[in-house]
Amino acid sequence: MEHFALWLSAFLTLGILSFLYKDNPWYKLSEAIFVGISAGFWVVTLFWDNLVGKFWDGWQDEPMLFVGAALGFLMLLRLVPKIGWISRWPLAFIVGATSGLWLMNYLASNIMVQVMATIQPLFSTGYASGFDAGWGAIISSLVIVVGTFTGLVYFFFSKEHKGAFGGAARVGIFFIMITFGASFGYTVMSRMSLLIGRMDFLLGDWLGMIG
Amino acid sequence: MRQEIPLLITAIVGIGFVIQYFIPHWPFSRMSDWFSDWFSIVGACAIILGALNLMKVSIEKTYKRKEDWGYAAVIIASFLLMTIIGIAEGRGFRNPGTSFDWLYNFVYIPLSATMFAILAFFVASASYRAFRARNFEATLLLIAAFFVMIGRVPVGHTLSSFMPIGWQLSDLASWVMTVPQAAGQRAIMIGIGLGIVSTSLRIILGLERAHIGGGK
Amino acid sequence: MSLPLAATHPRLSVHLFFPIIVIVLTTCSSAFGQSDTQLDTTVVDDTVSIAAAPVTTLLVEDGKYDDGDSLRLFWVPSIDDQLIDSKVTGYRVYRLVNDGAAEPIVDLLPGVGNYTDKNVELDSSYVYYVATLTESGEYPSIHTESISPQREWINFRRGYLFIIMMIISAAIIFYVETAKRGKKLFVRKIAGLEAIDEAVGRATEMGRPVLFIPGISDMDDVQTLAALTILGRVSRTIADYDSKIFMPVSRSLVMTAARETIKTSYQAAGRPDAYNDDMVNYVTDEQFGYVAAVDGLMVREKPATVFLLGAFFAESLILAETGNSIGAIQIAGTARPAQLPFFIAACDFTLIGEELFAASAYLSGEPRMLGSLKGQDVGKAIAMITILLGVVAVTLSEAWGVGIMTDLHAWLVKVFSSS
Amino acid sequence: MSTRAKELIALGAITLFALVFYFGKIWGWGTFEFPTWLSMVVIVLIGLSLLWVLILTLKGQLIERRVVFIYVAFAVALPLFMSFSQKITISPEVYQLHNALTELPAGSKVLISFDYDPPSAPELQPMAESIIRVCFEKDLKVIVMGLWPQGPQQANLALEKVFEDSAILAKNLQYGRDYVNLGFQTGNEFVIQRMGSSFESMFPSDYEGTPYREIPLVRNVRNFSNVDFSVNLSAGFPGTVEWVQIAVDRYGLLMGAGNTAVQAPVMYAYLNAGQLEGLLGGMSGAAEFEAVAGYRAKGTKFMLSQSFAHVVVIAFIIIGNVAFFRSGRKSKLKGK
Repeated sequence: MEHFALWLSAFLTLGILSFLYKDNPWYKLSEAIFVGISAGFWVVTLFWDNLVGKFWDGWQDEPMLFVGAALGFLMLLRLVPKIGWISRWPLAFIVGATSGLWLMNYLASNIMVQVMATIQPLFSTGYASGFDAGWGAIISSLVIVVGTFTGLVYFFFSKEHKGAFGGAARVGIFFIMITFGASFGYTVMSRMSLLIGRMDFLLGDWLGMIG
Repeated sequence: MRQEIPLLITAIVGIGFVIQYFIPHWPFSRMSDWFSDWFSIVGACAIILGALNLMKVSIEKTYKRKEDWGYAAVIIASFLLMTIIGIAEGRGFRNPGTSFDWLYNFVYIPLSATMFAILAFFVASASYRAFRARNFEATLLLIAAFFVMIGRVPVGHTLSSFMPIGWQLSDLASWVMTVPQAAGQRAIMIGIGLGIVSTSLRIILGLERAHIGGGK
Repeated sequence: MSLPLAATHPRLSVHLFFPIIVIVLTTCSSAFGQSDTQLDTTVVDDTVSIAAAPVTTLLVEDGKYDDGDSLRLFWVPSIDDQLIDSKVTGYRVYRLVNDGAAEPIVDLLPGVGNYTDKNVELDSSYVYYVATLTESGEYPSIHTESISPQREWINFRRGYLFIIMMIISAAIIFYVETAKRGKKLFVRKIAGLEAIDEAVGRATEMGRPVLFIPGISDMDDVQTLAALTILGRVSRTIADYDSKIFMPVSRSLVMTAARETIKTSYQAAGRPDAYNDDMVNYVTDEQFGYVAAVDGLMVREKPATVFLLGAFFAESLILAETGNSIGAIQIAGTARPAQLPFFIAACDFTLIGEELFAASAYLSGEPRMLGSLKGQDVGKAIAMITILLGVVAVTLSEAWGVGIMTDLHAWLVKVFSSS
Repeated sequence: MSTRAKELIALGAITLFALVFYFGKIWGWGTFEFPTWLSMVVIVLIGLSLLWVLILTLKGQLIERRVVFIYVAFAVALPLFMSFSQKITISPEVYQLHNALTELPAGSKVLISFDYDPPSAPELQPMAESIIRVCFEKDLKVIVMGLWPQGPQQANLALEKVFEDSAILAKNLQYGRDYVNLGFQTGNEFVIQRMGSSFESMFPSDYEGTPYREIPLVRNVRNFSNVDFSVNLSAGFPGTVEWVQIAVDRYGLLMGAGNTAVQAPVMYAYLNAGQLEGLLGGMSGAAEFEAVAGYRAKGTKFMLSQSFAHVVVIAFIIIGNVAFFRSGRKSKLKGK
């Protein structure tokens, strides 16, 4: 069984990799297995964790769970074409709740916290802040302020990017591009790590060529 | 009516969830907890719709012997296999040693990890083909990427070991990450925050309504 | 970054200053004759016994702005709680519920001077005391007064946040109303959005379908909602042009919502008969299973135009590169900064962050929708002014100690940390 | 020869290769390691072939995607057979996390949330292993949980790995007293929010089904205020962003994070704002942490492949750009 398991894993791994060459039956087979198995995985997981684990085990302690069950039931009415339109209600509910919830969360966490974090002294003579008043540090803090400020200018919708405003927006896009470059560099690293993990499986676990 | 009720629900629920942020008193204090529970229950019900849809499409394809119908049959078989085993295993379906766990470890994981790893190849081909210094902005992107990529691996250290401490490639990489990168990131995050506030508000006010079937 | 210092600093100060405070306080309390018998067990000379002084000035208060579910305890740590060679191994908080028996509720580390009990009920009354733990035993403090938790209706700590929210919301609503009254509002061009009609038109000419991917998040992500609002406009164009659209999705709820969206657009275009449910199909919730399937679909169906709008994770580049390899025009957008560089590299047009959320308003061309973008700009202006003001204030105050600037900075900190 | 025949030959070759080495493994061939001269030859060959690609590209012949793919495959696979030692420079945010952990008094409780699944394991698993190891060495108590369904399984794998070390094994750590795996709970960010008031409500029992109250380690842990430090290992949503927004911002939890390299740039904003106490980014973060802690584990070993891959990607960017400038910036431009 152990041999079979390893070979099966390797077969599927190579099947997916074969897509790099071109679309082919090996890939199509792996893809079909993947779609079927993973859809099944999620059906089973959601069934046991959410329906049974959350609702069935919990409704005695928390009767409000029935609201969720009711919304879920209304959702399932889609299966009855005549009254399928009722499923818009739970959808409307979810859309409303998501909007309200994230409106506040993003306002508090993204906007407020990030604005606050940008408010740092450019330089300081006091010891108390622990701030090093070297030129490098001053330049760095200036760059952060300028970058954040001009980046926001770039996103302004109600003014055309012209003149001084356009200049600021251009500086802003420079910073955004640097951000993307850094993200890209970091991502390359991450993606390569994944491939290393797979190679470690193929050459190590499967074929036993490396330690 | 079919349009007004969903809009009304969205508006009331949306405003309720904004208000709950400021009211610690029951029941407002519990609202976000409840919503998380409700959402997971609705999600679990909705996946039935999804699974039925997947089955319907695949069965149709197999039955009508459309192109590639064999693969559709494989989808049906593997879906049923995983679902039946998982439901039959009972609550402990995830425990080590179950058939579900076996399928998970030897089928699901290799497939998922390999699909993820394919990215490494695409990253390289995109680098070769698309990352061109065609203007100043693109050049900046490339330079930043270069410093981060080279500065984050030991090779970078070897290449720049003659430089004074603080000016080596790894230091430059750190500086790029913590200063200009963070600044750009912040602008993007604040912008996104405002975008979400505005979009949410449009939805709550009923200006956006297509997704609940209430177009003009 | 002054890492090690920041990490140790607070604890250091606790251990330097608390003994002094404790000495002052214990002296005061004994001077006023409030010292209680338990103080007798305190043996200050630690060579004699391992006994330790109990904590002093133990206070309990109702947790502010909560649902009556917390009580907060403060105390001054034992005088024997030292940084080096401490006899104190920790503190144990005891609780008496409704005058019942005392039971321990939590053990805390040395140096800790407060605890929030979040396991309390509204109608009960609570009495606490804190025992100092040593190797040899426990040395309890005096009991607190009996207290019952209170619930509050409004969280005043978030008052400023409320005001900021109201200002931004009011600005958005104000501009929406202004626009409704027919005032023309200018909104700059967004390149990716200008291209949508053209991209759909191209698909029509080539007789190939349009592929729309709404990201892989569920309906509880605003990015997905934004993607669906854009889908509303795009599918309207598709209905008008009589192109074909197909949309594999990875969440069942998104499938349902997307079907409603497209159906509505087709109805609005006056072609309800051209709509059918097969335009939107669920594949699987699994991220890469979904990607494997979509990749296969792309290669086999060869869409002329691909929209990648919504919340994308690692799959962004797989999708975008495959789309690129089949020569499709690609319009992408997401609010996940880590994925944007890949979209920029592999797609023809990319909506960056906030532009994704602005898209549906922009595409609608309706004045009131454009008004909401104006309102958003007010928020940005507030953020920018605050940053400038704050940086100037804190710099002047830190470097030259300008008093008014210190006050201004303190006020800004208060306002912007009210979340 | 037709394409079909070539494809079949390639397929046959792969199968043969696999069979030979698989049986080799069974017969006990052991592992392979290139001698230094061979490693050098390989490196030179890769370098020369890249030069050849450059020449081709300069001549105006863009090489095919698949050739690029082959380079990547070799750049990652071959270094796994090599054994160079390389110096690792440690970033301040890695020190910060290590310090935060090692400065905790013995007996402190550390909450580690495993918010990732097997595909991200190459990056996050080495981090998990060395973080848990540092905790055990410093006699910290470890509470493990997951917001991703597969998280707790990864945690168990990491724990198993850590216990392979005899020094740790000698400590005779006991499940339930020194470490515990609370398992997975659905609800994403809302789980964090509710843990703010009660852990037990979210984890009525642990991974093995023992009721929460019966586990000595967590019996008195009611919410975040009873946890001294936490580490979040995250590969996406829900992950560090949610932990910071809820547990750190609202409940004042002290938290360090290990992220996939992709997530990490976003986290620097939180790191600078003081919302994070240290950060490990990607495999290099893992290797750096191993270096600080004085281990030599997988993170360090994989870094050589990582370096190679980076060099190849950079080489391709440079080649692409050289060709672009040679052709007078006229080659087909893709929109911004």
